[in-house]
Amino acid sequence: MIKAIVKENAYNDSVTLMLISREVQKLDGVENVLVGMGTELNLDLVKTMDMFVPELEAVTPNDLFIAARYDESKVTMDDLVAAFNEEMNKKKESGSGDYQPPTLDSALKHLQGANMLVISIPGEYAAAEADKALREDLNVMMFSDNVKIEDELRLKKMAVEKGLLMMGPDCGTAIINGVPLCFANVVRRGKIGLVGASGTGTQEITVIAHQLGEGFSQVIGTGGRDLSETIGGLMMIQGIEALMADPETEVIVLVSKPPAASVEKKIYELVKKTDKPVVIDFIGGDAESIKEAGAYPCLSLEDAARKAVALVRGEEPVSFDAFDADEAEINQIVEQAVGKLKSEQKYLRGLYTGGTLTDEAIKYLGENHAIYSNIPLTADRNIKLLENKQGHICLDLGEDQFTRGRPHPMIDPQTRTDFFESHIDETTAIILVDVVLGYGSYVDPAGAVAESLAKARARVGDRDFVVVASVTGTDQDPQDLNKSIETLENAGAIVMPSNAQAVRLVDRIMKAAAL
Amino acid sequence: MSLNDLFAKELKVVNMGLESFYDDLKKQDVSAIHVQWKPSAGGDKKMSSLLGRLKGLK
Amino acid sequence: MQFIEDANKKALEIIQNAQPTLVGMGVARDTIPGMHDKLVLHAGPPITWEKMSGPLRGAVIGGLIYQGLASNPEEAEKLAASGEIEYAPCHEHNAVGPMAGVVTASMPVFIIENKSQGNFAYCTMNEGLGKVLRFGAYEPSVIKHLNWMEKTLYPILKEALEIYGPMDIKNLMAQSVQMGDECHNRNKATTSLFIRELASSILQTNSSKEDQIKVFDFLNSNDHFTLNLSMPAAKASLEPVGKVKDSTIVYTMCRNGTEFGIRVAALGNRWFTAPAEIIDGLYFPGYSMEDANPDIGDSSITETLGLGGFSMATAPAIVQFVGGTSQDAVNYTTQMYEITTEESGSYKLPPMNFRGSPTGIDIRKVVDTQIRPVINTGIAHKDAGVGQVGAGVVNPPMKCFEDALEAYVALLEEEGMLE
Amino acid sequence: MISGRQYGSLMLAADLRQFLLKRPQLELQVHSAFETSVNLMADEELITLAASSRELMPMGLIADTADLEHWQLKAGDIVIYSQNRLQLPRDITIWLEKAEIREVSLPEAFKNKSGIDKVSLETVRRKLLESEGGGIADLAALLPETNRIDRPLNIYAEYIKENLLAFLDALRNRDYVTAVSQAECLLGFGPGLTPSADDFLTGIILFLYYRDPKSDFFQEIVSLAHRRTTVLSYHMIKNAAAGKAYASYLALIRILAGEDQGSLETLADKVLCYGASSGSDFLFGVYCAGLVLEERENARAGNKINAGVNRIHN
Repeated sequence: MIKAIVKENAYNDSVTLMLISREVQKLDGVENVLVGMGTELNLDLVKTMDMFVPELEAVTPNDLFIAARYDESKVTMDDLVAAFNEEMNKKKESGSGDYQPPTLDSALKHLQGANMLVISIPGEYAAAEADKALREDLNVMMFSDNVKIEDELRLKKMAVEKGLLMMGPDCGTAIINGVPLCFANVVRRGKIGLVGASGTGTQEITVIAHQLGEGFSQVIGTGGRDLSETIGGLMMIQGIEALMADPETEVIVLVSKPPAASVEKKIYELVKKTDKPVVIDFIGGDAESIKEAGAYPCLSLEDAARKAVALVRGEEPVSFDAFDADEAEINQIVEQAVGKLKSEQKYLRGLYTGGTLTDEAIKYLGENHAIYSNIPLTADRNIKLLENKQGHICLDLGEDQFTRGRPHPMIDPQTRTDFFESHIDETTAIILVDVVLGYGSYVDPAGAVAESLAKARARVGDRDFVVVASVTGTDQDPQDLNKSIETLENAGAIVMPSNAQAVRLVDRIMKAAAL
Repeated sequence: MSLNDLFAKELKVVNMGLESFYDDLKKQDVSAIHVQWKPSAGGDKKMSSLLGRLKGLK
Repeated sequence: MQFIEDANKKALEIIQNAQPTLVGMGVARDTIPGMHDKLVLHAGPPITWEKMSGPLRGAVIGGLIYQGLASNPEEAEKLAASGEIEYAPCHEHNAVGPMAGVVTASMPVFIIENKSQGNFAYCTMNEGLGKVLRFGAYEPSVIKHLNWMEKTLYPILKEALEIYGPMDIKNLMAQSVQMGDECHNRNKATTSLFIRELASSILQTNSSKEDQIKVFDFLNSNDHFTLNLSMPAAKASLEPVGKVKDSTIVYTMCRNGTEFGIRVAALGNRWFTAPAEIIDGLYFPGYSMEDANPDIGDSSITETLGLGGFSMATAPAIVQFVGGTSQDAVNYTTQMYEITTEESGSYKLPPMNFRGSPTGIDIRKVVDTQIRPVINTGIAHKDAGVGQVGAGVVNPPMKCFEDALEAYVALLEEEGMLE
Repeated sequence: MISGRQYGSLMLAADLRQFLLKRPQLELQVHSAFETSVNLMADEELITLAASSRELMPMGLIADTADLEHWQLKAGDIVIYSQNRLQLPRDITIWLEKAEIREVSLPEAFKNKSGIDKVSLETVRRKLLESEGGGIADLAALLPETNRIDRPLNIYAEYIKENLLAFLDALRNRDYVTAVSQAECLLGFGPGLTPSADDFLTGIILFLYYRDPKSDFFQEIVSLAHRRTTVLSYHMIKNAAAGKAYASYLALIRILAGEDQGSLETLADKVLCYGASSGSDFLFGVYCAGLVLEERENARAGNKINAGVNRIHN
């Protein structure tokens, strides 16, 4: 069967032209494909190959033609046309019919009773728009970063005065009235209220609590700078007060990097005032002062989730720093892992997309091992000090220094893909990764990791790595927790139920293999 | 007004910036609207400063 | 700043309360202020003969021949270039004209009075389609038709209007807007209503039956006849705004085939111009953008009032010109609310749940949102006299509004109104 | 008196400047629009607006923007030139005034009439054989005939083989009549918006233009191209016949002709990146021109020796 399509005056650069012919040639059942401009000689070629058909009669030199000989039983003209158009039509079709106003003012006219502005425009403009919104009594979630700290202070003061939320700048995660905003997982509604200054930390706690069967009343983000001296924890305090007053909330969870001393004090004062149990994970913060405030300190994000769940159920919270799996099983995994390693394989490679998850990993592993990072435990472990990658590395790839203008690695996996290329080699023993699901995140982060692993294995030939992963997600997330776990396990990864357990396992293996 | 008023209401979101955030909300049938945001005067510094002066700014 | 808002409120009151009324007809020479035999009025902002585009030149040539100042095109062209002829925008003589918009002293014109402000506006009678002066045609048949309009059509309509008395054009347009007209590119309803209103008066004129029949046939054959009433009606409604101090409302948008020009209340008679655009629209079979003349005509005065493109939603019949669905038309209109100040109290748009049309273009909003007014317009062939080659949607160059804004701020500075 | 989005220009081709100086007001029509370049037609001339990532073309302009897609130009759109600016639809303006004027041809023909060394030709050939343009450059395997490499040719190369070799023979023998008639059998052949054979001829013509100006049969090829191939190809060949091309194309030829030092390798690599096949097919043209000229020179040298021998005998 021979067919031809003609695109009159349909121009495309030769690169695309070649792509087309190659794409189409690939289709099963296609014997021969010719693509070109309709010049006399090109048509002669078509003729000598007995591929000339009436469709080509009227072709002119400025028309593009594609002629194909193929086996009808295997492939249809539609397939060819589809493959053809896929390459040809690069035009983006215009958006949906519903009206998209140019300004906030007019948006408020078109959406009666709007009460939340989610803003992710460039930082230099974000403050002004947030200002307008607060004046209009809208709550604000600001994903934009690079906002001046003076502006943040001014906006948050206004918000507190008016009893509004001013989440951010640089706030990526919140769940208000059950609605996940920006980067958030689909978790059931429930009795736990959370205020978080750290995005993926918040996500980790919410998904684990969900997996344990509990849910959340409100999840409020504050943005990373909220607990600094300058901002003074305005939003965290505002959030705690709201959760204290909220009838739906029975247990309050706070998560953040260690606050400025003065802010820490304010928060403890406030916490003393409520009779609702409060769980606090100031990652690596001082446990004693938390206890003094009558709150529950935590060993990890997972521990925070478990304690909150216990408290909601009226059980006495017990610290958890073990594994779900029993010791025997863990030991077996460790043994197998160690057995796998060749003598040249000496180093850990932690490639994280979530900031707080990286933080947790480094805080734990850094105690017993020399872990180099862009957010090191101690200055002498700064990644810049490590020569030609001869050491253990654990990176937060979400930092601008790595994304180089690309979207955050949770949205676009390319950055981590590149680091698999540049940082995984014969000397790599253990690969430690996080996989963050939920709205906002990439459609298939697990798949991206699996792909990178396959490539890396191909590169190093005879040997294999120990791959340890954890998935921050739920069965109701668009990407689906179980599907992601399956993808990773098929790619030969050991998938642990939490980042904390993944990190713990890595620690065991490193010790056992004396890395 | 206090935050707890918000907790009692249906969340209605105005999204400004990344359209994917808006799409996610639509998928969940959250009532939301997307702003085709442009910087004032399309980012033309001179024009936006003129506009600023008419608003009585600096 | 409050004083700006107050000024604009005043401007909008003038527009909302305007009472454009057709009070009669007369000859340009006797009615249009400053009109004389060597003066040729044209559409758009001021322009010299050298800079005029094909259709406008053609219309001037035709006008001079019609006026008897030249006996053939060559003579006319020489005269036109001689410097002996004075050119001025219709807009600077309380007049408006579609397309080339050429008015010479002997042409009959409609007289519109804005009863609420007591100001007047003038416009010639619409010639119909085909080979017509407003598209720059000047061959004998065109002049012959103009003479028929002067000798037969004019006297009958003039007399009929005297019998009928003052006709409330605002009311006429308000009705037709609910009948699918946007009063710029679609005028079928307005023209029908006009004929219905005037029929008996025409029959009462003492003129021959044949002439009366000719008049009815002509009116009936020309859907756009009342464009030449809605234009001066809009002009009369907006003109007084030009005197409102400190107001940022646009009261003129027009094109001369070379440049687009706007005028803003606070800046009085100052023109802010930029090159007129070629229109990306629906071209009649056999024509394409290569044939098009840049944007031309005073008819965008209807958009300035909030009709035309601003009321596109109400005129599904012309949605095809925007190459789209009725949803697109609704979106066009919805978008125009972003750059206007109020909704018309008189012109209500059924497809917008009877919202008033977007009224009072504010240069601050245009520059701020970068949304430019949308104008429905006919497209003239770039060569004189070929006629209309299509219709479509066009926007004024942003530059006009940016320059105006700059001048406005400068003005306030002079007046010490800005710190 | 401008509105809307505005762009500056980085470079303006000297010939385009001349063209525009003669035309204070000009209406251009978009002929074709790509991601990084837009072709405009006016007065039978093809004018190319390109993004900052691209190299300046003859009759070309480099705009100060990385991607032209957001201009949303489509074939048939009208662009107005006046007062040192281009007015695009959708209220986009490109200012020419600040553009740096660049020559797109070399000031004079090559002085050096010998000195095409086999080594550089071999380098180019190696590059050609490595690159898989998918065009007719495959034929580098067969040239020089004295050193054929047996490997399968793609459809296009296989099909055009005979004509192309015949064309080269004609050049070798300075038989320009045959050359032209053979060229007619090449024009417009092969894949690509500028079909491979056209890129090949461009390489040939450009080299000969500077190295052997006497061989002035180009104009005939140009007029053939007018009806035998695409508008873009026609103008590319027309420019070559006037000695005009991408700066890197010209630089490459200078080095190959021993007019200039510099890294042949890097330039060749750069050129190979143009289009999918265009770069390699052009380089193949240059290579063949080089071969022809080199063989001619040796032939000439050979004749001299024979002449000497004869003299002794007489």
